[in-house]
Amino acid sequence: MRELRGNQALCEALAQEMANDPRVFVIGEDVAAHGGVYRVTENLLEQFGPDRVIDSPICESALVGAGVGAALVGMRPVVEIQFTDLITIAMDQIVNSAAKARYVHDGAMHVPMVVRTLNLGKGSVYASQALEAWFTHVPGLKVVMPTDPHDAKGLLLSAIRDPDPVIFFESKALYAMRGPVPSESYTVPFDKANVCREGSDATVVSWGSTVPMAEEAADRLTAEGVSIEVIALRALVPFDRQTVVESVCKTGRLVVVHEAVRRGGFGAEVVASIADSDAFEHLRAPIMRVANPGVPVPHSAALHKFALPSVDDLVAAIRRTMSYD
Amino acid sequence: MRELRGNQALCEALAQEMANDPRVFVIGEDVAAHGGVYRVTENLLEQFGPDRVIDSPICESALVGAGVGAALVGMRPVVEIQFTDLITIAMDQIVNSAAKARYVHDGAMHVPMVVRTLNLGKGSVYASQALEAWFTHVPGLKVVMPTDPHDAKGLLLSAIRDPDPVIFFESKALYAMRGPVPSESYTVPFDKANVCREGSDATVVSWGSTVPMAEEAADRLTAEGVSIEVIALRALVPFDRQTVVESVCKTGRLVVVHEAVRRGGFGAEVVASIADSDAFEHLRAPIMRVANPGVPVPHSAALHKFALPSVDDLVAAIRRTMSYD
Amino acid sequence: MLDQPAKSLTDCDRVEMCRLMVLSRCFTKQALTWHAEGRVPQGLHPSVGQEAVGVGACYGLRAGDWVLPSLRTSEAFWTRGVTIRQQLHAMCGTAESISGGKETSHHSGYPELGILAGTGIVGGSIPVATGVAMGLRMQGTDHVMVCFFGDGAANRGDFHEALNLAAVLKAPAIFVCENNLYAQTVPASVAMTITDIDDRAAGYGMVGQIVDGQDVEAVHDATQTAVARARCGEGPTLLECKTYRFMPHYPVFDEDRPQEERDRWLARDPIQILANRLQLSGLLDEAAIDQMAQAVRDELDSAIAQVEAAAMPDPEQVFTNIYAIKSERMTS
Amino acid sequence: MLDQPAKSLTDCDRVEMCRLMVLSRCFTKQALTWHAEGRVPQGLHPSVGQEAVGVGACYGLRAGDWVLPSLRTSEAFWTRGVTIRQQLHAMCGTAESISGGKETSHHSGYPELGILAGTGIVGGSIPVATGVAMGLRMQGTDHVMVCFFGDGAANRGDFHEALNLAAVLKAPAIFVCENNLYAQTVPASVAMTITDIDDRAAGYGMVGQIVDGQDVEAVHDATQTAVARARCGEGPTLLECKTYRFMPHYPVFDEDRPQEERDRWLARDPIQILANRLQLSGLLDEAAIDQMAQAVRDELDSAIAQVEAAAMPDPEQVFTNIYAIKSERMTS
Ligand SMILES: Cc1ncc(C[n+]2csc(CCOP(=O)(O)OP(=O)(O)O)c2C)c(N)n1
Ligand SMILES: Cc1ncc(C[n+]2csc(CCOP(=O)(O)OP(=O)(O)O)c2C)c(N)n1
Ligand SMILES: [Mg+2]
Ligand SMILES: [Mg+2]
Repeated sequence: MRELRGNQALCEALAQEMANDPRVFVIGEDVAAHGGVYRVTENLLEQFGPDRVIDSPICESALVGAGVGAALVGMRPVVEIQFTDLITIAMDQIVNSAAKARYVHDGAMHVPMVVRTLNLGKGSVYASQALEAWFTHVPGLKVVMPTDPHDAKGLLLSAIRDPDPVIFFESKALYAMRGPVPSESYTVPFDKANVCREGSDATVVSWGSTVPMAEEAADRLTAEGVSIEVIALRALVPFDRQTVVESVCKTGRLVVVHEAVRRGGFGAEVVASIADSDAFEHLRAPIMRVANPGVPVPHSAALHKFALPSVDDLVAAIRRTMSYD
Repeated sequence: MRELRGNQALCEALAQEMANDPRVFVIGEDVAAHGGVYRVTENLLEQFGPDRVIDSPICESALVGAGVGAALVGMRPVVEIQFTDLITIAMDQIVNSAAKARYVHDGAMHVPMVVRTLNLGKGSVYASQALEAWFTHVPGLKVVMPTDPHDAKGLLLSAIRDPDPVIFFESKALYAMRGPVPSESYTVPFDKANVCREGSDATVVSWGSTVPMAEEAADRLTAEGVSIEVIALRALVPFDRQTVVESVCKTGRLVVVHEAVRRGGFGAEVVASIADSDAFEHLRAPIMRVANPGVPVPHSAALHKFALPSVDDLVAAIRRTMSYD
Repeated sequence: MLDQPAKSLTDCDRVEMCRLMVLSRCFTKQALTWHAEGRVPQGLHPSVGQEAVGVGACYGLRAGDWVLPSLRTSEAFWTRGVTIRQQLHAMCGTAESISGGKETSHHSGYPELGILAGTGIVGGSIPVATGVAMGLRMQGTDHVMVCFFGDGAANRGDFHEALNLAAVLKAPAIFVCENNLYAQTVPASVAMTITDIDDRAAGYGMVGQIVDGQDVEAVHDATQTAVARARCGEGPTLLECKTYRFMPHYPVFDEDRPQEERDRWLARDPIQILANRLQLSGLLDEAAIDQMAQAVRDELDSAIAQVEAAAMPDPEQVFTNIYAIKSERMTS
Repeated sequence: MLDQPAKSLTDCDRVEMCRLMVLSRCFTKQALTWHAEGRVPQGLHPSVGQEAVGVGACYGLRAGDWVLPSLRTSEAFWTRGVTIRQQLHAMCGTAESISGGKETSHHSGYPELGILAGTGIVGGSIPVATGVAMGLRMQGTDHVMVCFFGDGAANRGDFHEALNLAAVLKAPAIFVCENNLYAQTVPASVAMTITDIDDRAAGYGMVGQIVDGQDVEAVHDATQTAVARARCGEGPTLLECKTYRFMPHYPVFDEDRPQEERDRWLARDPIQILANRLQLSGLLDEAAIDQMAQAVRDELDSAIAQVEAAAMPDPEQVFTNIYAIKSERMTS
């Protein structure tokens, strides 16, 4: 099958859905004439014109608020926030205006909006935060985090068609990753985690850009005769708890890996949802988390690797869990 | 000992520290002439004048940002955000400007600022959120949540004297609660949880306004011969993990209760930190969480009680954990 | 540049606007009394003294237009046709409330009447209004959005971002600032160094206008001029309506405002101003106004009886309409 | 109202300002080359073409005054005395970098030189600047805060909230807007309908002034007038410096700006403008300017050698200075 990079797959999803549904439009900084800092909106302006591909002032709060308003009257806005650190500006509009509109209108109005943003990793203090956990804590929002080009396209199409607000986290790793992408329009559902590989000794749960790490760790450990089941969550909300529970019932061991800070990360939610599940009695080892240990991601290359979880960290955690029986 | 209500205890802490340290000042909406919507800043204007007790425009983002700036040059701002739902406006300033200033200046500058706000509960959709979990996910911030007037005063004094930014969550229940408060100035450290009562069958971890619920549940179960250890966290960051681990090693059972939404709440972090601790092998039952089940807090009295955790819910969860052995 | 005069008001319109203001005031006063007595659980942010703004700005809007009231603009609800009973249901959180008990009256939306629910975050509705207007324009309609907010909200970042965005998008929005000189207890003179929020319009290259907010006809005419401009693609307008809140911000607030200021504004009661004019024109006498008020009180009495007898929402309702599909997976 | 004239510049000052602009330009061009070659890991947001703003506004500030540069105001660093070596250390993230490798050069602070680190959030520094100014005033000093930001930042809510707050607090802040007509690739003419950001000052009751940002002496004089006002308690000023970025926003950006516009602005090179004046006054000839540039290049060469030989920070540094006390409890 034809291969695309992640940013191209996302761009194709936008273009196809804009062609398919006149209600869809794109708004954000540098998205129109420039085609997006990471080329995710490349050529959309040429194809769909300035009424549907809009370069905006720098105003993240108003951008999201305007997305909510347009969605309420029947449009399907796709709002770009250039990177996750900036979503801090738009929290009120996301948490109060977007997430609660269906509820306060008791279903008579809803907000079919997508907020696309970029969990950067390896940037610097203000361009490397991974804040997906915050949004999982807010009823009314869905939280999606694709790993590869195929899912990126299918999940973005699902997100745009979704009747509720979706926070859609992309990554630089995704933009650069090449992979097979069907050329037609297709959707990938949020609520089915991807069991990337099956295994029997331990379960690793990952999402976004830590999925390739999990696979590499699994490769390494397979060589040592340890069989790892790798689960990639496509969405954190809805969270495919069932798949994780079933896996842990089988393996008895769980390690969760994410790029975000460990304390208060969604990894804690995954752990907690297993600690209160049928899998509890099957647990043979403490549940481990591998994540940012609680530091801002610093500029110096000599330092930033210590802020982010590595394959080595993950392998060490899996070995630790295997030391119990 | 003399009794005060929580809001009076907080007010006394502010007055004493303003008298003690000329760098301390208070800024927020309605805090000066009016003395605060909940009278936490009552009479401070009269005592300390308009340069140190400042009524501000409605501008939560700039308020926190200005607090950061003043703190950087040596002041000790106490910024009031009228309720937690509004802190969504100030996230950039809290997460980027406040939390990371010490780091990017490599310790040469720091932000001794307190942001006081109100986790409301039982208000309505936009005035009832409990968002403490978000802040625990951000390195650089401390997160404090007093339960009773005694701790409120001592923790607020610790917070003002703390060299780092502290997010200080108050509650309506705290404001209304009466309790003994020493009249002199004293501090309560953040990092020692309060073991409100000792017990041997199960541990309940609570904070803020769920502590009285935990005590009531413990009372009820004691009558049935079940012995509950109730731990009240005074701060979520720093989190007194050791006290919880030791307790669970003893009891083998853990229930965590909070008012915030369960998914992504700090309860998950408590569970996860136990699931990866020495207490793991002592666990005799799945770990339960009792919390908002994932809904906005609605207006109607007929509904909002179902959005918030109750003593009944907590008792049921403890019974459930006791059913394992 | 369009110079089409505002649709002029007939005598009937003027009497109807008077009735709407009377309705609003009577409702507010009665509902506050019932709240104080514990009969109605929700308090109100009383708009007494400010009735001309919401009535004047909403009167004459068309089906398909949208309004976004502030937490104080109860007149937007009356003028667009919400009934006394509906708002009482909302206040009491009954099963028949428009939101099924989920929201208070002031944060309720009535989509069929073109009313969106605002959030409790002061200023937060302004970007949403910009987006609604942008959406209406994208859809090729000539509908408009009228958004209400206070002087306090005009100091919020969202005001700035949203007005600028609306200006560049030529969004058909009318931003109606109800400058009642206070944000809760903080005087506008403490919260800004300017007297006229209108001074900010120029910073967005936006048409701005100061309007006598006590004169419902002036508010109506200014709004209609702005609406006409918006309908034909000439973009948004900022209308600053100078007004005054005759009562405290909310029942629990005790407020201490200068007597001279109060007296000056109490002398400019918007209902009285219009009523005087209508009396001079021989359209209405005092008895007619009393009758209007009496009709409201009668409706209130019958409505409260119905509302008090109404069922409360089923507990299950707390879990509905969080997402399109109610799902275990979403709430756990 | 104070009308104290700005401290006038001596010939020495004018030559020194020229040198600072030359330093800034040479540094930027060399560092970008090294970045392209992979020798320096960090890119720069080049200020080439805009040097007069940062130099003019910072020149003549006193010890105890603070500046908060934007991500492009590298001149603030040079003018306040940061060395080439220091900024190269910061770019390369060595152990000797002022932040211990934690931050890039543009987000570094040099507290002893009165420079605060800005965040990467456009506009986010403006409220912080208001707070610094407020703090300086509370402490009874006559120090001031000079805050830099772009035209794009002027559309952020934080600009609005912070300028309004500064105005009501009479904070001794000078808000220097570097209007270079673009925010990344988006022209200011797309992002706002006004031409002059100065139009917004009136909305805060603040003194505003448009300044020729290509004329370092004009920037200096306007700033000093604002500084003098701020020092004696007369409050903040908004200075809009009209300028132009001669290079793309950041190395990875390919930009397509109108040739006519580029030509017009390239003809107004701030270094050339001052150099011409100095030549006319006989203070400087072309050779002298070449010498200035050569001195910078020499310093760059010796500095890069030192920086490349410098140790990288110890991994432990990633965990330091998150909190006052490094504690297991805090990072787990
Ligand atoms: C962002 C925000 N800050 C504070 C509050 C608390 N609050 C509710 S109403 C109000 C005053 C609003 O004043 P204004 O905008 O002038 O409207 P008015 O009430 O006078 O009609 C405040 C501060 C809030 N709801 N939202
Ligand atoms: C709030 C925010 N939005 C977007 C960005 C991405 N970004 C970085 S620089 C920039 C342009 C800033 O333009 P301007 O304020 O005019 O300053 P200039 O770069 O022209 O000096 C943008 C959009 C950001 N860092 N912060
Ligand atoms: Mg007001
Ligand atoms: Mg610019």
